[in-house]
Amino acid sequence: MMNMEYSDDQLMMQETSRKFFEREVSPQLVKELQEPEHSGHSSSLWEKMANIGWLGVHIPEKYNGAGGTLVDLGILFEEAGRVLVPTTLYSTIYASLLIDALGTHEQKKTYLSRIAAGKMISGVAYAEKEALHNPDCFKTVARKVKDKWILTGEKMFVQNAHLADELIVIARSENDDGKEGLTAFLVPNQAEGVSMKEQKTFGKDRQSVVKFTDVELDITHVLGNRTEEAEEGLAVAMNQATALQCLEMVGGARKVIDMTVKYVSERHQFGVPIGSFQAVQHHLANMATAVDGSRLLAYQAVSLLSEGLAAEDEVAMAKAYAGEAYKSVTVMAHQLWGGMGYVTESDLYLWSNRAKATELSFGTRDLHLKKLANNL
Amino acid sequence: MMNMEYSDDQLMMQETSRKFFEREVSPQLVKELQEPEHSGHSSSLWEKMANIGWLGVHIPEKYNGAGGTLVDLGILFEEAGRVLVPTTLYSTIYASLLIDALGTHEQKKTYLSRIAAGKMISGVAYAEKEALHNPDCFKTVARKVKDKWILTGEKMFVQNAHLADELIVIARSENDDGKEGLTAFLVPNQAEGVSMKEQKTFGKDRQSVVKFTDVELDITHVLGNRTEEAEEGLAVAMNQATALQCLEMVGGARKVIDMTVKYVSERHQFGVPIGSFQAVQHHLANMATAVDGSRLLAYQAVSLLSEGLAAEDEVAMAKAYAGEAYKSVTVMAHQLWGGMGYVTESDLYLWSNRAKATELSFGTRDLHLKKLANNL
Amino acid sequence: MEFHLTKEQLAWKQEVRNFLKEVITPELLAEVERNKRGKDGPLERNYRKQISEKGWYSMHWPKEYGGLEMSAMDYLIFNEEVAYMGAPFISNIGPSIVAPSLFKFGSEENKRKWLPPIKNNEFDFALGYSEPNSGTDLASLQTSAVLDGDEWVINGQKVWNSFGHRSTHQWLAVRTDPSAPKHRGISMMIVPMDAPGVTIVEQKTWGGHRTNEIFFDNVRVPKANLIGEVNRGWLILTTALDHERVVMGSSGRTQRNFEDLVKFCKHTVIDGELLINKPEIRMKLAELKVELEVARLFGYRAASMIDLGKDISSEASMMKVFATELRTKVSDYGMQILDLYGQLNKDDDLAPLQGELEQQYRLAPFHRFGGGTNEVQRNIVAQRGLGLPRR
Amino acid sequence: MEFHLTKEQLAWKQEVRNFLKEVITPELLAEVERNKRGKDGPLERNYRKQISEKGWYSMHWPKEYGGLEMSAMDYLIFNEEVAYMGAPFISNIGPSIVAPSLFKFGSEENKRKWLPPIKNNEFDFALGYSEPNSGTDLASLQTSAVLDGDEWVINGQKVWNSFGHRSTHQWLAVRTDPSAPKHRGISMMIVPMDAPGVTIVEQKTWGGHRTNEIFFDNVRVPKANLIGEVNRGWLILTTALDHERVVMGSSGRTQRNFEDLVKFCKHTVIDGELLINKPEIRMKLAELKVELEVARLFGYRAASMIDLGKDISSEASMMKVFATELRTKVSDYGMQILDLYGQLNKDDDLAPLQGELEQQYRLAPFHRFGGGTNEVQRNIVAQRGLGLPRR
Repeated sequence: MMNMEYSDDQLMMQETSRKFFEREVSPQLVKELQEPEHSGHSSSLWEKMANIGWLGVHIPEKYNGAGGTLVDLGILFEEAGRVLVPTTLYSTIYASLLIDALGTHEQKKTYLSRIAAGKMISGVAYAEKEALHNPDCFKTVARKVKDKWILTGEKMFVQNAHLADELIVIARSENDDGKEGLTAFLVPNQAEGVSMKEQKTFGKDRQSVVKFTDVELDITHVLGNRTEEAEEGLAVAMNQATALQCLEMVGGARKVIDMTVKYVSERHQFGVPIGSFQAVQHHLANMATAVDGSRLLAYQAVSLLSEGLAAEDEVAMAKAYAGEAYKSVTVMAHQLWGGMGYVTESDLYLWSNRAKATELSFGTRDLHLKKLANNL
Repeated sequence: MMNMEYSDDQLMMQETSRKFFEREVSPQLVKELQEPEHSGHSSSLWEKMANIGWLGVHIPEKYNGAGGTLVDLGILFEEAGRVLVPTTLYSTIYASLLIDALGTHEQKKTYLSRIAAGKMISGVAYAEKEALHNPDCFKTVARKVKDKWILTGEKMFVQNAHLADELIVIARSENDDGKEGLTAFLVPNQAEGVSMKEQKTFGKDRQSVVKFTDVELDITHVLGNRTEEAEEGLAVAMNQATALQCLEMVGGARKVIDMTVKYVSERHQFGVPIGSFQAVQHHLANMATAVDGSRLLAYQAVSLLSEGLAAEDEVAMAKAYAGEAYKSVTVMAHQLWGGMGYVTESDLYLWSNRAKATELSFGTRDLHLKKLANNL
Repeated sequence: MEFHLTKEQLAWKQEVRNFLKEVITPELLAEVERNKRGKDGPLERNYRKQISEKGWYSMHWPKEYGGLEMSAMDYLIFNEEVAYMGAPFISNIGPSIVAPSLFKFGSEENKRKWLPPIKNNEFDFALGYSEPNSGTDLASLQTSAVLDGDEWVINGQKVWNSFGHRSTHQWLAVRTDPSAPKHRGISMMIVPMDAPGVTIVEQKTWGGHRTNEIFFDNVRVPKANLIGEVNRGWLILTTALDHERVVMGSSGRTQRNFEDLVKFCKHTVIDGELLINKPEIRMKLAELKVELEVARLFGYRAASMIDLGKDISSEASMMKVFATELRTKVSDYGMQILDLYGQLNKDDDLAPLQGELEQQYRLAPFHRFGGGTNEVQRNIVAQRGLGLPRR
Repeated sequence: MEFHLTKEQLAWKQEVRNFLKEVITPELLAEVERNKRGKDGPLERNYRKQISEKGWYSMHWPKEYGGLEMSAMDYLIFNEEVAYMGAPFISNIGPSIVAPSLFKFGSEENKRKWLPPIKNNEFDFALGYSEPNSGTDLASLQTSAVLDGDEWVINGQKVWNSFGHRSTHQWLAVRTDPSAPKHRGISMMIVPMDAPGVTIVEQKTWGGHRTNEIFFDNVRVPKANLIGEVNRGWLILTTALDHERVVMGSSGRTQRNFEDLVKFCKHTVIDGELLINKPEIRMKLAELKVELEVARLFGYRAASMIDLGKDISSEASMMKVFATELRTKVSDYGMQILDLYGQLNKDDDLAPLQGELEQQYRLAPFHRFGGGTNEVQRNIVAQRGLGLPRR
């Protein structure tokens, strides 16, 4: 039956993960990890998440995962988003979805098991200098030379490349028959010819320009052992990762609303809590509406994908709406907190940064509106 | 010196015209004229306006006008917009601007003098069934046969065609050398081959589909005696008319704000005037800001055009902004007046209708934004 | 969580749609349009009779009162289909405002007397709430009822009585204790429209629908027409308001307008270009599509919460604000897309979408301030939903 | 009405621009960036000295106080150019908040003592207004000053003291009569930062600019440091706020961001298409262009009203709200146009517009709540501009 409330199991997932994250991930930790001298990642948190089974929530049991659904993973993302869990979680899960979509049984066994066990950090190398969303413009290519593939090119905005054990690199390739297409390569960080340079982002998440200079890869590094055929699996995994990110965003936005409600209820001016002013109440009512809408759209998308159904429009709607919602919620939160929220001491800016960063990743509002327009 | 306040003369123009219109044009009159049994026009009002010199504010003295500037005319439009003066004023002034831009001395003498004297009602026939803004798609054509022009085609949304003594019709034409272009014809309402059918609009202004079946016209009916060359003059007059309409819109919007301020100051709920609620105050502050912005943009456009300067961007900015402003002001006014403003007794809907009608005429917001985009 | 309709729900949706396709005839629609300011005609009465024969007026009632005990979700599906198909309006006042109030607050006698004729659509109700000086501040209402022997004697004036001219009864809020604090002196009663002393005066609206002022001059009704306890009417009244919000928050009609608009853009060439190919139009339509989906999900959420027995006051308010402001936006954007054609009303042969967008544009304000203004709804979301302090 | 700058104003604009082009060097900008949380360096001091030598700190002052008596319009032109050219920030606190307060409310002694060093940029001021519990409700401030013989003894704490670490003096609001109604016990005084008992603690902000908490522990200043009358400080303070709003409502920087963004879109190809050719980007840019023009006109309107001696409180508030919210919008839209590149900050070589948009995005909130939150500004527009009743 159509029902927008959690099941009992889902409710337990939510409660457990909220409790865990609130205990383990303080704003102080988030700030610290973002400092330049840190890597942006916490190994001890990572280990705990692996132990509790959360790095493999969605990974089939045969690959040492918990065999849960994408909705379960979505709940985890929502709760992770509340506390701003470091982005290695998201980039590694994205890679796992891609491995799941494209990989051979052998590859899944190797890599998904490692991810579930917390033994592999990963990320997906997609965008390029002049090609952010259109792979037709990719200049990163893999040439086949005998039974090897030679990978050359440069990727940008690669999440957590500096920590990744293996990156998944999307390249154009051409096989012996002249057939062209996209291929997903598993590229070890340590492979010869791989070099990288960190980019400086306001969100203090770690992204890099990664250069591939004649990197030699054999067939075991080709996801699914299939070349020129990654489009479909890539689309599946990207849709999943986008929908999941929407839930991360919803989690962050809900947390900002909770903090703001608390702030305006406690802060007094003119002898009354500022939360009793109608203008403040209406701002918050609008914020809550935008976030409730985002949450329903995001769970709808994740839920449909979870059942293996096509949800291209649903994902586009969720991202177009959630991007605007999370950002606007942080912009208005600053308005309501005034100076108190603007000093870094308040931590509010951590969410503001993440809101903007997530708005810009996996396609802005306009990109998704254009997708919808094309399907009208 | 840059100065956004009226000069003494302008202030007098504003005060006189406001007083006149408030005396002569009541909501009751506006409503009556809009009833199907009326023509939408008031001859007695028209005569009074002619006598006081307002139909020729901008018409040179040699053609029996007052020789004022376009800014003076703009002030008149703003005040006319406040009280919803019947649209014959606007369509006739538009025609006069076109005659002024394109006409020969003889034509100006004849037609501008008549307009200034209140002896001619007119309008411009431009849009067609499948061509609202792009004359390249016009199907109304004039063929030259010996020294006559034969006009054939159908125009739509022709303001006040049912009352017009002469209409100005924009048609595609081709001369003997095969040169193609636009020509503006002065077509007497009574000419053989002219037929029309009134359109039904929610705004209750009078617009018609006008059909031209082999209408025969001689050179005296060609504005400026020049064929295939109306583009430039048409652009000038259309820009002027658009900018002036923005001031009509500003006048209407300001009146709605004034009425709403009065209403919310008098209406009590919960023991206080509803205008003391912060939500109400902020709505009105936003409305006032939108209208002040529109007013400055509109006077800037009119003022530049008045000096004969190009102001394509300024007109586009004014119309893009004022359309949204006037409409939003009426939408929010309904919100603030509630049921009291929704019953026709309150007259508020008269402005709501006009706001939407003016938003749609002379190009919507998007059309003008596109113009701006092309000039970036 | 589950974002599909079940097979049964899909079948129900189809059943409603099939029924409506059959009963909505051009003749019926023409009659409704003709009579829109007067009494209902024979075709409309027959249309409603068919609905009542299906038991659909009471589909969501408990079985003990003769209902079909269908879920709130089924009721939502029904209402959305009715709106989507453009079926003549089916008043929800009797079955979904008066009846639930009777279930919850009515005496056994109240229930016995009023529920059967509501179920059979013999009685139609108008909401006697607003007064000239009591709109948003409804609790300040002044229409009085004084007990005189076995009868209540009613005096006063109601406004915004939208179905007054075609209802058999008023669902009337009256002041029964002028000395009590304002929320504690109000009672609810049912008043037949044909009682001596009731006068109706038409009020015309911008949206073109008729509403009324109703005057009560020493109108007498039996003591038993009081519903629930005396002076406890405020609770009955506010409980019923949540239902009204869910109905006003329906987006079925707006969804239909949007689909019709997309179709129009797909087959209309203006200025040498198919409208759907214009980038600015495509983006506007895509934006509306997203918001319509949110409105749809807000509706399903409210229904599923009702079915789970949860309090929906904040969610109903959120839904109402969102859907009603979207109604303005769809009609506003839509008219802009239609450009000059957006001006034409339904009486013009060339009006795209039969002038439906401009009609909706004019109807939208009514939805935004009716059923509690959107400002009050936002207060509710902030105070009841988020727990912010009252002034 | 006249919508052109005069020849003289155009010449003035050009003069300012030429001057700025000459004095703004990469070395100067690098030094400013390096010192942004500390004291000013020699290049910046020299830059300000050049401005003061031109008499531009006091360009808008009356001649009797050594000013150039230039118009508010000229002053606006100057400020817009400074912002547009990205020149190092020139604090307006001394010349445009303290000095006008002295003209209007100061004693002859006040004027003689403080005006010359402000004019010569020897004294720099910080605004000692906000306190931990007095932000929007400024009149509730608690920092106290008690007269002890010939000296005021000051105790308390100020926050949001944005130039505290690089100013010579505080322009301080203190409570001098704790028993009077809150608006009637406030006085304004000038306090040297090097007075014993003044402590500064840095507060970091999201926008990256430094602000400070300032603690006053039995700080003693001469009696004559009181400006105007004792307990009449509220009037001085609120008069000065209008000036602050006009400055915060400046759109020069936003205009420059927009122009740079358009340029960027004109020469950047992403996904095989020049950005400026993407319809959705073109429409966004066009929309911003319109609003920037409104902001510009609001600025000119305020200046021309000041020159005509008119009250600008409502117009200044309107201008401030509009320009500051537009600042968010331009940077927000701009970053979306830059897509993934929008994330890069100024430390990254590939950052478009040297990361200026993300910086402005982070600075925007400060402008929206600073100088009186935009909510308070809207109250002012409604109450003072439209005459709506206060609660």
